[in-house]
Amino acid sequence: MKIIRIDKKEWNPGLTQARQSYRLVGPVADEAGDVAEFRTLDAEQMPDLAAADTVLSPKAIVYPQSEVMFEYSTDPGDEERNILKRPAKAYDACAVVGIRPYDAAAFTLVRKNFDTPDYRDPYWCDAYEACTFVGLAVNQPDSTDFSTSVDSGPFSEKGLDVLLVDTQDAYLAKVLTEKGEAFMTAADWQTAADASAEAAINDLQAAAEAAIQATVQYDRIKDLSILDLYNAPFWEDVGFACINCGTCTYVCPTCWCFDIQDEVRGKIGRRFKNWDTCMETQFTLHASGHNPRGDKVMRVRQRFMHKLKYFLDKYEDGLMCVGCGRCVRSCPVNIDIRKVCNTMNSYDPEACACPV
Amino acid sequence: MSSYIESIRSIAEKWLADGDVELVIGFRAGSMPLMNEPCLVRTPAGTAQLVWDSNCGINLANYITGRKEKIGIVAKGCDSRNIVNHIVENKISREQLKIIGVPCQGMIDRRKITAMVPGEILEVREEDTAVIVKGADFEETLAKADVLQQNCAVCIHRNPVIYDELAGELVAEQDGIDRYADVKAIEALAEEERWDYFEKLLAPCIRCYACRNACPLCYCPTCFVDESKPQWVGKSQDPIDVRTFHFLRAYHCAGRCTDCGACERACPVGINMRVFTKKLEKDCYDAFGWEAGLDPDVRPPLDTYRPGDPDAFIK
Amino acid sequence: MSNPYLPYPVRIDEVIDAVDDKSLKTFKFVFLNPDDEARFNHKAGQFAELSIPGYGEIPIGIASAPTEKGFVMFTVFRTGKVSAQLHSMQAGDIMGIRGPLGNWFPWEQLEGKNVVIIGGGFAFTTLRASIVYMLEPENRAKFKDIHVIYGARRPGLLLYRDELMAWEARDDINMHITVDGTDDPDWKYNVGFVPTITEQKAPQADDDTYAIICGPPVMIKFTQPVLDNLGYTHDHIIMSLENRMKCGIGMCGRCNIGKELVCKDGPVFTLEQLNLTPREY
Amino acid sequence: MEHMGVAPGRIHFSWISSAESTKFVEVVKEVTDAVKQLGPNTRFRKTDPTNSLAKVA
Repeated sequence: MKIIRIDKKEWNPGLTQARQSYRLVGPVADEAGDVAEFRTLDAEQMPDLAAADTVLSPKAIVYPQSEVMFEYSTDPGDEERNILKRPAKAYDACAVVGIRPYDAAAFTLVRKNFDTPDYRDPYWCDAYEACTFVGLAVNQPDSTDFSTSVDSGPFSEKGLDVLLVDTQDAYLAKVLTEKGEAFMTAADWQTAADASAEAAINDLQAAAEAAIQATVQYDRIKDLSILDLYNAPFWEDVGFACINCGTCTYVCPTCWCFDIQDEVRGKIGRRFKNWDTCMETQFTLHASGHNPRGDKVMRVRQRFMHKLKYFLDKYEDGLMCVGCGRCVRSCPVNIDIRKVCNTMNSYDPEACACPV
Repeated sequence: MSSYIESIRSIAEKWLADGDVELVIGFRAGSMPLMNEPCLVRTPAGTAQLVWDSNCGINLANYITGRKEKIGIVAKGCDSRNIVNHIVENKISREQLKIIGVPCQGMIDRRKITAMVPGEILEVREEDTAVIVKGADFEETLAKADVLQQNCAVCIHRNPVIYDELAGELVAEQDGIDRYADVKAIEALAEEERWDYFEKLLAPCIRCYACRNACPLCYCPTCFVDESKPQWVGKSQDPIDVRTFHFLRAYHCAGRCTDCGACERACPVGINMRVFTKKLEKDCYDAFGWEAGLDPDVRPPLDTYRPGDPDAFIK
Repeated sequence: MSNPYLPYPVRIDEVIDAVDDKSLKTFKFVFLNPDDEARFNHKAGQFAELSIPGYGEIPIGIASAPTEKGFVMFTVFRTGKVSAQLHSMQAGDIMGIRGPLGNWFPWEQLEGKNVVIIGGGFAFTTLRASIVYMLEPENRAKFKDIHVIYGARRPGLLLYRDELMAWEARDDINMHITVDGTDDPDWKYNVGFVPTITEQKAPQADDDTYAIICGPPVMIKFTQPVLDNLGYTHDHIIMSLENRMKCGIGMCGRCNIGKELVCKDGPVFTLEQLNLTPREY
Repeated sequence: MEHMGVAPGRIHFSWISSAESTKFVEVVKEVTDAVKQLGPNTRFRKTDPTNSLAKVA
């Protein structure tokens, strides 16, 4: 694999060069400096890599919180009335610069949901396929980061096209795919790093991985039955504090649930796909008034079971979690997925039926 | 603080052991600094997990809604006022509750304190009027007064207004503070500036409804934003729909809000939506001399009529 | 691959009051583009999303059989925002249908077997599709005895009454129509709840007999022990579930029961499968 | 509403009994006149669909 050295002096000129063939997306801090987010950069704007740890995951790049699926006329005089059409949208090449490795890994998990042998969600897939992911390795992981125990990590290459490693005066770029190669060419970053680069990256990686103290175990979860875990006595304790806001699901890079809503303004109607959350009562409410997950503890259980058990069983490819720690940091009542995962993993249905 | 913890545990333990209550709602230590987790304890032994410090900002009155059991609950000043609200609004009876009152000296604003230090906070220690925070490569001593949630800084009801037992001595209430300086600053703006102010304020909103769900007043079985017949508010991210949610929610809190700050604290993107509710709180105070949640036996102004009520706005 | 969220445009061809209290209407739709009908090509037991621009979509079981050509038919209970709007629409109006979605009753497995259909209330739609499909001359020989136990609260609430009566008159299907109660002196069929009638009329279980059940939760709850008593094993009891749905294609995440998605892995499950999943329906 | 920046002239409160039809007419006229004078509202309006109907299916 090729390692390119990008001197920091070449950074901005390279991005400016790349703009000719890519729409650039990167982290941007707001004026107050605390709610950074990934968005399309303005013409002269450079990604603020110091703000790469965003409150919200960058999933909105591919999957906006609110997206128009169809437009239609509701004008009684229009021949095309009530005929739905997908709005024209150009899915031109987009480079996501500074995305964290776990967030790129998250897209590969979410893809299992939107790109299936039976159906392909064209909105998600078209946007995803247009992206080149130029990731930035995490040199100093946050204390809530547990990515190394869930098949990701601060230097994980999963889902990335290029991995940038910040070495103070330069970025060392591991070029991982052809898409990555094309982006490096477009930015005109061609200087091969010298022989010491690989060792330098390995050292930083080892230090970052060692700095991650938080871990989860899930080796036993796959052998426990769905019903045993579902009926386990610990859910009331896990879910008590939950206020059923959707924060954990909205900040999460791997939560993909959505709602479909129609809105009409004047004589033009639009059908939207909006992020939804399994924490919300309405999420499963039947028109009859019956609600299969009517109780908040059931909804908390659904979220954790989906991420840590159903997904695991369905795809046999790990958890639906990349360990970014966002839900841990953002939960207003401190419900901690790491604790829940470990509780599930250590559950022994034979041993004890007593509440924790 | 540690004496508070001991009293809370021993009162809760006794109530559970004597069968005075079936469960106790309190806080247990969080999994990270500056956070505690609301918890429910059903056994005397379980009370050992109860804690108290300046990171108990969540309003526990939120957790009594709809419960049928005899409840013991830990309550600081604002929690107790919201419990009074629940009693006034016939959501629960006083007899169903036993309250451990906790005189409060304000809760720490996690967002604010995080922004004051150079790195991630890994350890926090509280002393009387100081908070000592440690990170991987720094240690700083901050004055507690500088890191309080803004609503705590202007709070004049730190002591619980109802309780069965106290976890500590009552504290002196703050006086001589301007509680509505922030509202007045907005009032002073021109109409257009006010519009822009709120537009900017709400721009990061992701409509997760954490503010609503953390609010002990927001107990409606179906919130107006979730209604589909009729649908009052659109569900996309249109800024007008976002604003409609926020200002209508504030109206629903008029004459009820205790400015406990739960909404602002819960917000993942740091919106201070209290500027909506505080305006109404101020108006209620100016027009009716009313402060919510002080007395379970007094009806609130919006469900009583007095001949002298101001009516200049009616033409 | 085409856009799975894009409905086929259809015209409402006919609207029929399905019961006597106007709570249910039957809609026949015709595809605006004739090729779409061939693409739709459903199997009995599947559902589709009825899509009304400006209002939204609702998942409804397909009531017409695949063997009925030239239209697709749905019977819809008026309950939410979309169904209320649908009830106010008329022949000639344009809307959309997205589907067919989900799985279907296991027709290949049912060949050469006895089929006992048990339905209640307005959950009879895909069962109607199934009966019409099985009674089709080219199909009837593929199945052994067919029993149908169908009940409603009173005679006026039975769906597809004319067809029920016509089936009563045939000798290649055993009909057991019932109502919870009636004061109609001319009512010549059964009176009693579906579980009771099942107990009296359903054949004893054997390896060659399958039961298909659709109905309100309370009916299912009390019918299941009856089938147990008659010896039906849980892999011979086939059920069709309902859950709140949006996408209908397994993506939006709300209709799951455990790891199964009702919209894509279902709606048809055997009781044996359901025994392994949380009862979140 | 005014605090939030909606123009004051756009919000009116009145107490009209079901018997006071003349007052109702007067107030409605007064309100509509006042609002017309202010011209089209620019704030608190949802954005119109930006794209004209697209031709891509």
